[in-house]
Order: sequence, then C-alpha cells, then structure tokens
Amino acid sequence: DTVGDDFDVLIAADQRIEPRDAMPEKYRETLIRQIAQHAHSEIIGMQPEGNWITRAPSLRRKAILIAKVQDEAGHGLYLYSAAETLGVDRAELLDRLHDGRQKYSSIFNYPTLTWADCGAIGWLVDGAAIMNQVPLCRCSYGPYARAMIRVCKEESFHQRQGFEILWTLMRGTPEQQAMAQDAADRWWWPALAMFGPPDTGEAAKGGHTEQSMAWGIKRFSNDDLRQKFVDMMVPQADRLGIVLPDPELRWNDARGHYDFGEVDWDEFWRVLRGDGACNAERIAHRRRAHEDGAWVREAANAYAAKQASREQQKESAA
Amino acid sequence: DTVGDDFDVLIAADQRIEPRDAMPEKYRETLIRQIAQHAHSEIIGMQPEGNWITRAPSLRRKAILIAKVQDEAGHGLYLYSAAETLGVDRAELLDRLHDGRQKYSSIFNYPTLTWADCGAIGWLVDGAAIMNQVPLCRCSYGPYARAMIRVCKEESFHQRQGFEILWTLMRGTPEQQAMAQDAADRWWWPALAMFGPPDTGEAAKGGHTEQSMAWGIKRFSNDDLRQKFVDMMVPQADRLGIVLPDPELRWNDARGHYDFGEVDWDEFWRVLRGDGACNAERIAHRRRAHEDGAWVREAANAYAAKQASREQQKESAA
Amino acid sequence: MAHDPAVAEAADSKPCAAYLLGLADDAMVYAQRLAEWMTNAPQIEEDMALGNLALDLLGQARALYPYIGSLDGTGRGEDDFAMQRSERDWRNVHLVEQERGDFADEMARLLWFSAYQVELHTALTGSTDEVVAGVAGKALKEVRYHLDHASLWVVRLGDGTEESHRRMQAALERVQPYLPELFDDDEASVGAAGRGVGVLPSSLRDAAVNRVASVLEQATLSMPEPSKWRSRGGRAGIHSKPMGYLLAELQHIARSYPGAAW
Amino acid sequence: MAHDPAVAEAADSKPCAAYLLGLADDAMVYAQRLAEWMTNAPQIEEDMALGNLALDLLGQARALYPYIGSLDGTGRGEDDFAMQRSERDWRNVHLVEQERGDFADEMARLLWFSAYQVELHTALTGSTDEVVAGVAGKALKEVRYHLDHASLWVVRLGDGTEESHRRMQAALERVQPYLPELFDDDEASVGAAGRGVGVLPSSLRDAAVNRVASVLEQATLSMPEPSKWRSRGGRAGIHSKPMGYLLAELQHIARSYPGAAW
Repeated sequence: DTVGDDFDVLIAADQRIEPRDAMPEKYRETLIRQIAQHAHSEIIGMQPEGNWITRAPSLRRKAILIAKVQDEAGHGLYLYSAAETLGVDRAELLDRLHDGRQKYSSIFNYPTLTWADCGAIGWLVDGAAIMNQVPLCRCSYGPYARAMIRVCKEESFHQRQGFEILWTLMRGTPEQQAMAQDAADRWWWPALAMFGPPDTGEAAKGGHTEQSMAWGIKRFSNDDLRQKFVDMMVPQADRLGIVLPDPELRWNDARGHYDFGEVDWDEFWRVLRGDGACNAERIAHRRRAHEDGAWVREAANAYAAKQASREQQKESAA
Repeated sequence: DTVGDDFDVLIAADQRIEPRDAMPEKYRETLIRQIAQHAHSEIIGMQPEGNWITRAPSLRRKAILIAKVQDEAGHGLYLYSAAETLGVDRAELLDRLHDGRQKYSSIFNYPTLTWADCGAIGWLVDGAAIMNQVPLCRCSYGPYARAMIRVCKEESFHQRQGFEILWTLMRGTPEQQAMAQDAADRWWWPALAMFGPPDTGEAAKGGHTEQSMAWGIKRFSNDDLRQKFVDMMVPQADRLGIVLPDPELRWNDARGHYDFGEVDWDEFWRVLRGDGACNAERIAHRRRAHEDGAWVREAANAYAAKQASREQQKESAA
Repeated sequence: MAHDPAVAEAADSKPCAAYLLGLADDAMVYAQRLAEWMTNAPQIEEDMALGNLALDLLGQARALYPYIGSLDGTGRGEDDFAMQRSERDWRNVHLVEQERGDFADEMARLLWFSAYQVELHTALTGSTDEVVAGVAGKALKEVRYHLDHASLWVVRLGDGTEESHRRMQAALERVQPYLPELFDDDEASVGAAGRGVGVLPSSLRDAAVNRVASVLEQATLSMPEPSKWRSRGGRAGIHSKPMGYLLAELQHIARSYPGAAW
Repeated sequence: MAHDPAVAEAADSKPCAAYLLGLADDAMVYAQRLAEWMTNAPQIEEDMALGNLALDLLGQARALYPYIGSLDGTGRGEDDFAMQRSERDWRNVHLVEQERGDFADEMARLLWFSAYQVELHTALTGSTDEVVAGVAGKALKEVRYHLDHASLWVVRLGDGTEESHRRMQAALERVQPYLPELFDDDEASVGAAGRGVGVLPSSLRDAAVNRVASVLEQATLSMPEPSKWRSRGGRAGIHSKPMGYLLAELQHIARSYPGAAW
C-alpha cells in the first residue's frame, strides 16, 4: 500500500516520521508502548529518590534533589505529550500504568536504602538511561526524538550530580565511604540489567530488537549498549575509588573492551514479573496519589467547563 | 426524708457511702461529674506523654514511659468503674467527653515540647495530682475512695520517676540542664493552677468547695492544697538545682510557709474555655481513636451476642 | 563617651537576627512540607509546581541563614540552622509546621501564607538593611507567583464541583486557627521594625486579608468566622505536635553522622 | 595443635551474635510499632494490652542486646544497638517494620508473629547457650499470651460483623507477602542452628502455620493464597520504606545529644 511506501522511503532515507505521516499500525503500537513505558519510568522513578527529599543530609543536597525529581516529572510530561501525538491520551496511559497493562523500568523496583543510593541512582541509573537514550535522539519518530534531546541534556546533568554525591562520600568519613560502596554494590547489576536481556548472537532471534532497528527506533543492540556502559563506567568507578562488584571485570586488550560477568537474569525476570522489593509499593503509591487527586482534577474540569460556557454567553450577549 | 437522714448520719459519722445506699441526687451528680472528669483526665493525660513514647532517648526510659501511660489507662478504667456504680456507663461518659459536655484537667492542654517535659509532668503534674488525690482516699463515697487508694500508690511512683528524669538531666550536659529548667519554667504555673481557682477568704463564696467539704468529698480548700504543694516542691526543686520561675517565692517564717506569686487566672480561664495550645488536638485525637475503633467494638459485641446465643442453644439442646 | 558605630551596630544586630530567624524558619519548614507533595500531587504538573514552590522557599531560607549567623555572632551556616537545632530553637509559626492535609488544605495554607509573604516582602524591599532588602526583592517575585498559583486553585476548587467547594470551604475553616499568629507582633519584630530592618507583622494584616477576601469572593467561598482557639508561641519556640516529627525526619541523617560533609 | 576452647568459642560466637541480632531487632522494632497504638486503640483495655505487648517485646530486645554486644566483641549496650545503628545494620524482618494499619492489620501481624515466636522460643528453650535458653524461657510465657490475645481478636473480628469479617480477611491478605521471610534460613541461622544455639527458621514454619490455620478456622476466615510478591532481605539489612522513618523517630533525640546519658 501507499502508506507503507511513503513510510519506507522516509525510514530508508533516515528521515523523521511526523504525527501526520501515515505509518504502519505496528510501528505506532511499538512506539506508544515504548514511549509510554519511558514516560511511566520517569514518573515512577520520582519515588525512589523522592523518598530522600525530606531527609537529605544538607540543604544544598535537598535543593538539588527536589530539582531533580521535578525534572523527572517534566520528562514524564514531555514523553506523555510525545505519546499523545500518536493518538492516545495521558489519562488513558496512566490508567494502563495503574492497572499493570503497561510497565515501567524494573530498576525502580529496587529500594533506596541510604543517602548514597541517591548518588548511585544518578551515577549508574541515569548513566545507563543516557546510554539508552542518546541514540533515541535520532529515533525515526520526530516527537520522540525531540523529547529525548531535551531529556538527555538534563539527564547528563543528573548523572554528574550523582557522581558528585558519591565523590563527596568517598572523600568523607569511613562510614560515608562504606555507604557509597554499599550503594554501588547494590545498584551495579540492576543498572546493567536496564539494557534488557541479551539480544545478540544466539539471543538475537527472540526479542523486538531486529524490527525496532529496521524501523529506526532502536540504533544499537542491548548487548552493545551494555558494553559501552561498562566501558564508560569502569574508569569513573576507578576515579571514585569504588570497587565494582564483579570479580570477572577486567580489561580485554584483544577486544578493546572490558569483560564482565553475567547479569542474574533469573532475578531480572522475577522482578519484572512483579516479585521485586518495591513493585507493589510503587504502583500502590501512584494509584493512591491519583485517586486522592481525582476530586481535584474533576473540579478543574468542571471549572474550565463553566468558564467556557460563561465566555460563550458573554460572546452571544455581545 | 429518710434518704437524707441515713445519708446525713453516715456523713456525720465520717462513714463511707456505698452504691446501694440512698444519697441526695446532687451528691450523686457532683460525684459523677468529678469522678468522670478525673477519669477523662487520666485518659486524655495519656496523650502528652504518649507523644514521647516513640522518641524516648533510651530503651530504659521508653519502657518506663510505656508502663506509665499504661498505668494512666488503668487509672481511667478504675475511675470509670467507680462512676458506673453511680448508674452511668462508660460509653455514655466517653460520649460526654467527646462532645465537650464533660471536661478533663486543663493541664493536659499544654504541649510536651521536649523530653524534659516527661520529667516535669511526672514531678509537677503528678505531684499536684497526688496532693489533690490523697485526701480523696478518705472521700465519703466508697468506690471512689478505694479507686483513689490504688491510683495514689502508682502516682507517687510516677512522681519519683519524673523527679529522676529531671535529676538525670540536671546532672547531664549543659543542654540537658537547660532542657530541664525550661520544662520547669513552662509547667510550674500550670501545675499551681491545677488546684483550681482561689476558694478561701473573699473567694470562698463562689465555688463548690463548701458543699463538697460538707459532703466529705473535698477535705481541703484549693488554696490550702496549693500551699501544701508549694511547700513540698520548693525543697525538691532546690535538690534538683532547678530555679522555680516565681520571683515572689520565698520562705515566710511568720506563716511557716512559702509565699508565692499569683497564678495567671486569665490564662487559666482562657485555656479552660477552649483556647489552649492543645484543647482541639486532644479531643480530636480521642475522637478519631474512638471512631476508628467503632467497628472493632461492634464486632466484639456481635461476637459476644453470637456466643451467648450459641451457649443458650447448647443448653436447651442438652 | 565617643559614639562607636561598631558597638551600636552589634547591639542592633541581635534583635534583627531573632526577627529574621522567624522569617527564615517559616520558609524552611514550609519548604519541607511542600516538598512532601512531590509524587503525591493530584496531577504531574502539580508535583512540579509544588516542588518549585518548595525550592523557592528553601532558597529564601538559605539566603537568610548565613546572614543571621553573621548578625548573631555565631557564624552558623545554613546546615547548622537546619540540621543542628532542637525544636525549642525554631521560630516558625505553627501554620507551616502542620501536617500535610488534602490538596484543599494545602491551597488554603498556601493562599494565606503567600498573601502574607507578598505583603511582607513588599514591605521588606524598603528595609534599611541592604541584604534583607535584596532577599525580599528576589522573594517578592517568587511569592507573587505562589499567590497566583494558590488563587487559581482556590477559585477552581471553590467554583468547581459541589465536592470541591465543600472541601475547600472546610479547609479554610481548618486553617483559620493558625492565621492570627502570622500577624502577631513580638519583641523581635518590634525591635527590627523600630530599626527599619523589619516590619510589624500586625501592619501586614489588613492588606493580606483583603487579598484573600477577594480570591474567596471570586471562588464563591466565604471567609470563616474567627476560630474558638488560635495557635500561639511559634516565634518563641513553642511548637505544636507535628514539629518534633518533622524535625526527626529533616535532621535524622545529618545528626547520625556528626561532622560529616555531604 | 592443642584444642583451645576459648579460641573455638570466639570463632563460634560471631555467627550466633548475627543470629541473635535478628531476633532482638524483630522484638525491638515490633515493640516500637505496637507502642504506637497507645492512645489509638479501639478501647482503653486495648491501649493497655498493646502497651503490655510492647513492653514484653522491648524486654526481650533489652535482654538480648548486651549479650550480643559481648558475643560480637564490641561491648555495645542496649542503647548502642537501638539508638546508634543505621538502617543497613538492622536485621529485623520487614513484617515488623511496616506502618501501623487498622486494628485488623495489627491483629493479623500479631497472630503470625506470635505464632512464629511461640515456636521459636519453644525451640530455643533447648538452646545449648544458657543465656539464650533463659531469655527464651521467659519470652515463651509472654508470647503465648500474645498469641492468645491475637487469636481472641481474630476470632471476634472474623466471626463478628460482616464489616469486621471483611476487614480481617483483607488484613490477612495484606500481611501475606511478609510471612515467608520469617521462615527463611540464612547463613546466620544455619550457623547458630548448627551450633545448637539457634534453630532453623524453616523448621518452625509448619507448626506456626498450623497454629494460625486453626485460629482462622475458628474465626470463619480463610488462609490466603501465597502472594505474587514477597519481602526479602531484612536479615541482610535490606529494609522497606517505612524503616528509615521509624528509625528517624526512634533515634532522633538520642542522636541529637551525642554522649548524653538519660
């Protein structure tokens, strides 16, 4: 069909698909699912760090943390807007999040146990997110690509802040150093799992990688991104003085990359299926906030409707 | 009438009135009001110290505090039982507390701001309570007198514990000493006000003192009790190293008593009328707990009724 | 005796420090409460907006604390004030320390507090103390926005649904006992106003009330009657029950690692 | 090499300390939660009863902490353990740290925890460590009463009104994810059980479940299905969200006055 033709031409030319362009239904669905999951991750991702806002150990850190959680809300909004250009509205997407039809990144099902976790999330989780997201700035779908450009700029700022939290701790008291090391121990493997299950070699056949690459949504395999991430983080860990919790981690001169151990994929799937430390808590928190606010949103709608009809009356009276 | 005669004979002989004895309606009403107010004070009085249970600075203090608040609940129960012998049940008395028809001691409308307040309440508030209550062990109404004997024994234990909290603070760091002095500064005058407004000399005509004394409910005037309290506490304050916040306080050799300044009765009446720091909070807390628990009490009643009818069925079947 | 301006200035600075501490603590404590809304707001835009307000107020407190530490001669910095002070040393009003209620409670509190702050900072832009005038000038822009934000919501809720009207009116009743304290003059404010550094809280009352009244009218809400009781004592370090728990949360980590830098 | 009993004992004592710390922290944290009921219970008798339970558990923790401090060689006392430890160093299960829910939630938690504790302390009265056996002997009397108290209420609520039945059943569902953790064996419990000092948690499961099952039957309630997720990690110092806030409250005053005695 002609839809396919125009679309394929644009994709082949590495041009952007825009909302008014015709696109295959599968492409639209894949994007909705991916953008929504991304938006949900920003919104749910406010909680683990939000847990430390009232307890941040200094006012400067408190201010930075509030601003960061605020940025996450902002990223969620950009992304919901991008998804809305595909013909699905935010309220519907939130419903899908709340009743479990759509997911968010499983990394946010891990708990933030100490202040150092705010550092580890910035350094490792935002670091991994950037690695995933930078290629998305060249995603074939225009609104998503443009949202990602804004998001990436702020994320790299967050990553530096996370690094700096850990840097300060590693130059602090022995207790602070232990706190930073402990956080890195707990977040390293979940961060590696953020790139998704293996999708190269033997594993290349199962997942969505191939189709997403063909559509210009995905630019690198999970495994390539994971390798890039490890290669980037090891020198940073060295600078921090943090020992990454992987005995197999070492430079491989032949490959020109770091070798590293295997993620515990059983744990990954278990947490993804719902049996993580915080899955139930995160969704319950979101749902409660949403339900508590229902009367407020209704009031805002009712008021807007009243105002609109008042305007109309004024106009017809004039 | 004969009711009056028997009653008057017993009162004149300083004998106890018991629940089955005839008694003037006014005597019964006065006692119900006084015993209920006393019971309510124990129950509301759990809150100011209850506020420190989760934050007590050591486990030993936490255990002592829990036990003390528990004792207050127990005192409330003895006293409600004593009131019930006069033909009014606890649920009804609690309703009167919750809707403001009956009062509790106004002292519990002051806030507990620091740990030292737990000491000051024990030392000053329980001290004043004992001073009020010891004569009530000889009250003409038997059940009330017997309840007071049990209460007084525990109260004097609480008073020693309060003294010991302050003793420890006064032998602690400068911050702890300041904390203890500050607590005494804030609780001294409200403790003096606990004996009620002046009721001797000019002031003897207004209140209930004369009638209550004639009925053997009250044994000493408010002013006499206040003087006894001051005379008892000044040497204790000296031992603690606490300066009582009254520039007029000094020994009067001629009277054989300490002279002391005037309570701020305007403040007393203001707080009594409802405009104290915690009046609204105390009652709201009580009501919330009572309302939250309604379904539990209903369930307990329903279960008891079911059990009773099962027993009956068993018996009639046998 | 020759007039020594340095001595006179030192004598002047302590009451002003006490006055400014009240303002800084109001901002600090309310920032802490507002920040609790993040992840709990009725919509994501509001998570952001309330976070913004919290940041503004936190910024006001952070601008004042080190200056207060220099005025009172202790040299304390922002974290000394925020993390190392016990409850009796805090000087904020009870309004800002109350627990987070529903969204209507927050908008009622924000409406009154920002109406008060608009009048306060308008007056303080004329302070004889340049630092205070500077902080007020920056804060004024912020709190005008806060007042607009609160007004917008109070009108929406008051003139929204039946439920939102009922909730908003009830919230106005609940906040009522905490308002007189905002406008109480005390020794510190009298001292600071006398020196031209501060302003008498009582002098801000009528204009703030008028601001709120006009919002309530537009919102089809009514101004509650004065309450049977009122809060007192915040400026003297006498706080209400929620304050101790707020401080436990605020300070626990900082207090748990004495001497650590973050 | 000659056998040196002192060296062997020292090598043995660390795993036992780790095991006992889990038991002590369970008791300590649950005491803190139960004490929150005082002034909040459905009737005054219950304010007293829950206070009593809190005191018993607090007593169990206080009996164990100094002994643990001697076993692990740190010489720490009860307040060092309770007031000066950070979240990652606490070894209690998640069940006891969860926020206070409604009365049915508390009775569901109490039923399970005391059924577990009855089996635990029954087993520990046979501990090869005399101190542990002594603590368990005293605790056993207490926790039997706790189990009776919880059972009484669960039956009343289950077989009371329609509402109480519904609430009690819902509470049983809510507590379900926190139960497997009680019966998990970990390195410390395997070590302590191997030495005859402790007991394998997994060996207590069936008897505890039977105790609960018989109460539920009498209460006309049903045993929930295993939950979709379960708590993990408390014994390794991985806690859930409420723990940090619980510690903030528990420790704030003690941490605020370093070195002070109370």
